[in-house]
Amino acid sequence: MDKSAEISDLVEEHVNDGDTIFVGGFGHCVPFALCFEIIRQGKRDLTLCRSGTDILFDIMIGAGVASKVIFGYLGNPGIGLGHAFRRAVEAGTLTYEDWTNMSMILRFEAARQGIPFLPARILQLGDIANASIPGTIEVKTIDCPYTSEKLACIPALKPDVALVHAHQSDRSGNVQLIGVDGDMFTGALASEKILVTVERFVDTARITRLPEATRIPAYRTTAVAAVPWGAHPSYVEGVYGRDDDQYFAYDREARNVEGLEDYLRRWIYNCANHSAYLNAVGKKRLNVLEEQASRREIG
Amino acid sequence: MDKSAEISDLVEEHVNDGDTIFVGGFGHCVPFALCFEIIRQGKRDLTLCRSGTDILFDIMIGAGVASKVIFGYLGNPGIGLGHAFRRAVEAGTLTYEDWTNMSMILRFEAARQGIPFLPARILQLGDIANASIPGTIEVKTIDCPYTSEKLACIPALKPDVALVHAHQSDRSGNVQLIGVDGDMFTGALASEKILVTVERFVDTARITRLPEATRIPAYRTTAVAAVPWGAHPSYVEGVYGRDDDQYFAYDREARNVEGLEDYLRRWIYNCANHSAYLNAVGKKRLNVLEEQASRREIG
Amino acid sequence: MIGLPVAIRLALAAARELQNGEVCFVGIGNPSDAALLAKHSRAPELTLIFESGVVGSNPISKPPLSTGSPSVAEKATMITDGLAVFSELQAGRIDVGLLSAAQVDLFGNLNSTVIGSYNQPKIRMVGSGGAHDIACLVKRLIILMPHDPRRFLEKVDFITSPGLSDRRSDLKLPPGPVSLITERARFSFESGTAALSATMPGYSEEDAVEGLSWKVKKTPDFASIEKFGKKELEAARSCLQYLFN
Amino acid sequence: MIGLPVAIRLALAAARELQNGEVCFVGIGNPSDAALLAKHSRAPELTLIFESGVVGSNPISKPPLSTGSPSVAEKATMITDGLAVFSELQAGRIDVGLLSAAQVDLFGNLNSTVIGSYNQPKIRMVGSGGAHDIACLVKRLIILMPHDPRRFLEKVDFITSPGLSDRRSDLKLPPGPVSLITERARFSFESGTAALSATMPGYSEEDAVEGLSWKVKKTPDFASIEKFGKKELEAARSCLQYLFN
Repeated sequence: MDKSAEISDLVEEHVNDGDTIFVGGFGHCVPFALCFEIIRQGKRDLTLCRSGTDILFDIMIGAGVASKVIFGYLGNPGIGLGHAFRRAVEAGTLTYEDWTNMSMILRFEAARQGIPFLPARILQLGDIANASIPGTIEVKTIDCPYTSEKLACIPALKPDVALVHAHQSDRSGNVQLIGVDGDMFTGALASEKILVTVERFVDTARITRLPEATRIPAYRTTAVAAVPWGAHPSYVEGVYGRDDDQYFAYDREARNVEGLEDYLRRWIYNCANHSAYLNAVGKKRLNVLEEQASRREIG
Repeated sequence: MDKSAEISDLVEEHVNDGDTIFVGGFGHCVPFALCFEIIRQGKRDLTLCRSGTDILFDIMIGAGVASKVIFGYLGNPGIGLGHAFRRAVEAGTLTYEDWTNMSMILRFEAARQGIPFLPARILQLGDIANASIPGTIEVKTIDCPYTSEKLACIPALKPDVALVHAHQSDRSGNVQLIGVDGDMFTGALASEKILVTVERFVDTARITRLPEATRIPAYRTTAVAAVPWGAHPSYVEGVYGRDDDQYFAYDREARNVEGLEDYLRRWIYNCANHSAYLNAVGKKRLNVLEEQASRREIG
Repeated sequence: MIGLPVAIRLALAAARELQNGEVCFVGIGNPSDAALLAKHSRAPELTLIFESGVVGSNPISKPPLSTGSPSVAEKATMITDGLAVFSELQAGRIDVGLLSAAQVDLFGNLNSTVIGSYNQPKIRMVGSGGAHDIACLVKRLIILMPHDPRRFLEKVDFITSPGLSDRRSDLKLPPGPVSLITERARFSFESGTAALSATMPGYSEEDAVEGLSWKVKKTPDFASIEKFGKKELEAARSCLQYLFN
Repeated sequence: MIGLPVAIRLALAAARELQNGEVCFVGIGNPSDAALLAKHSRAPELTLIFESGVVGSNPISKPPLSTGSPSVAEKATMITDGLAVFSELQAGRIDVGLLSAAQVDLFGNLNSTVIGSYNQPKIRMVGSGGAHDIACLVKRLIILMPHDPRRFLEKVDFITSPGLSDRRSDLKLPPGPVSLITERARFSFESGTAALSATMPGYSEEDAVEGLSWKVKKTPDFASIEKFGKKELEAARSCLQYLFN
């Protein structure tokens, strides 16, 4: 079945207001183009979830498409706070759940396995799960029926939609990736629908050359669009490097509401689509990033 | 740290009588050479475990090195019964635990994750876990603290030693494989010690070309030996094909005790080591199997 | 038709149970024969999954002996691990599973563990493999059995893979077996026990139950299955050639 | 020595806590600086693991901003997923972890969640990331903090990552923090609270606790740490060059 589509159709047809959205990308292959399209289409009331987030979460909070976040880490990796997140929390305009990176991964893993929880040794000490602090999460515990140890029950989280950017796919939706993984496919495979952008389409014959690189089988892919540079300013292993400068720029600009709004206008609202966004980045910069890519090739 | 060693040292130094042994290889990369060495060295009282077994389990039962088996399937895949297993069970000389392939994988996965059990929906119907049938396994159940569903608790199984055959490794023990996986690395990573044979040693630089193919990181590898054809009569993807004829031959010969003993003498006791075994197989046969290999190359 | 080997006729009959676009969890033997045949005739977009972790398999070069055999992996679109594919099963994402066994009973319970008692068996067999897991978890279970009356019992000696059960809905498990296919007939489990719902081309109602100790009802929609088409027969000849020897 | 940037001195001090051949779970920033420095001086066979699923990492080409950054993956000997590496942690197979945070207290509790109250924070920070998980599960936890007295509290505002606790043995968790390293001193948690166990080259006991509200005891084996050697300083210059700007 041909699952190829345009990126705008992916969002229009498969992302609904109020959905719980797993955002793929653990530093690597962060689905910026897909999420910018969600912002452009003005989706509302989304719940965003993943373990360690990229600035994409902060941008989506700032753009007003998210009403809730469920996460392990929310900020600008290695640089600092999520400014929009911070403002929203401090103003009380956002619902949020603090978990940890491991517990978020286990939440997705439980959903991937089709079970309601996974036992774990974390979240039994400290304040993240602490009934005496209102607003923190509640985590049930059990006594192991074999060893009597006390264990935390990490509840499954099954997102409505997963957003993933990867290296390549055939048109039927066999999606391949090399490089850093994190919780990208645990979360994707836990989800009801999976929307994918890839750097390029390839023939199925190419997929079968390295079937170990297939991370989402065609029958699980809802729809897939070819969107080169769809992960910029994050990176795609062997294709282009990470645009660290953009992360520093976001840190400077998003410190106040006006700066954030300039940022959104410049990179999202004033760009009718992803091609316009790439024009705004500029060919020169893209060439530099291409030069920085590692010398690895998939399959 | 250099973890390379001779295959005889692997067994001599790291396999103890009475150990619980995970035997790698799900059709693919079955560690025949390692297990034949265990038989030659006359280890005793081993407990063998994995999900779906190859004839290797039956051979080890027949050779008297195993006193217990824990498994999902025990036979000659696609061909028929495990004759030595059948005789031992019917004679009451072997201890055995019937699980299922999925529950065995979950047992290893729980140990890999460092938790005492994994909840699952299986083993709540039928006779495999049925307290009213003596000798069948006991599986505790719990009510999910979130959904109240009844779930089976699949207990962790942490083997003392895992035996793995793979494509390549550096001398520090970064072990790589492509092709069918099954529970090979779930079981290996669940184990206390991991003993590995590989088709060849490569430089670490070669390992870093496809780090996604690394299945056991060096720090987990106990010792590794270069043993080309170490998986014969099973196969190694892209290196040599599966010697199906040997499986049919085993089915014919192991039907009675005398035939089995002939088999053991011919392929194990009369071969002082793996080179002698390969001579017994014959260069002609090996060439045919090499021809049959898929045209895939790792990294 | 009747001149074809039993295994071929069984595969042809079972292939009819599979719909194009479905995702099918496959075991070795009659099940993989039927799935492969379906894929190469009426259901080209059938996705074959093997418990060895192979997805999108198409083992046409050689009939695989093991779910980990080279032909299972050859040309597959994804190779992952066993945990991943059993997880798909447990999460309810696999449409259909095919199983065979040594014994079957009226409720679709299957035995592949022992003939006789568990502790002092007359014949110790291979055990569950993934069969129990598939029978518990797959959305639609199809059972394949050659018409051998000794293997059709009122009650199997040991329930390796559970059939229909009142407890399934409490346990939030799918309903279990939908049909039992022999080379002679299709039995449906809709009414709570195996009921004759169709005969295969060339077989009468009497042939369908010949020698069975079962008291089999007929379903209201009982019918004769239409003849296998040219495409199916050609696919059988090309994909399952080894069964003609 | 004192002329070096604080981050370098902190990395030099913390690198001393790592032994050759150990497996180390690393976060970004001071922790990865220290681990990288150790690997390129006293502990060449240190295995670096990042929560992004990268094992055997050696991010020397560029300091990574994210645990998923290109330099983390470059030349790594294994790339797997987050579940795999957190599983290694939970199974007790990781020797040592390095963490930093916004606040630390006498018991080694760490806060990276909020300044102020959880619901009405003065400053909302990034949250746990993998820090809570590492603090709970790693065999030996090393805490890295620049000597900034405002960040050393009697009690942190929010316990993101737990320090010492009586409940750890009941829960079968490892004992927690072993040491707290600043650029001025090493504090040991052996006696149940942070106690001064060593001063770094160039710093006195008074420097070590300057401005801290803590009532800090001295450990019986208190000593001055010997000067950093040429190899360590050279490694700092080559691996952590970016901190000299």
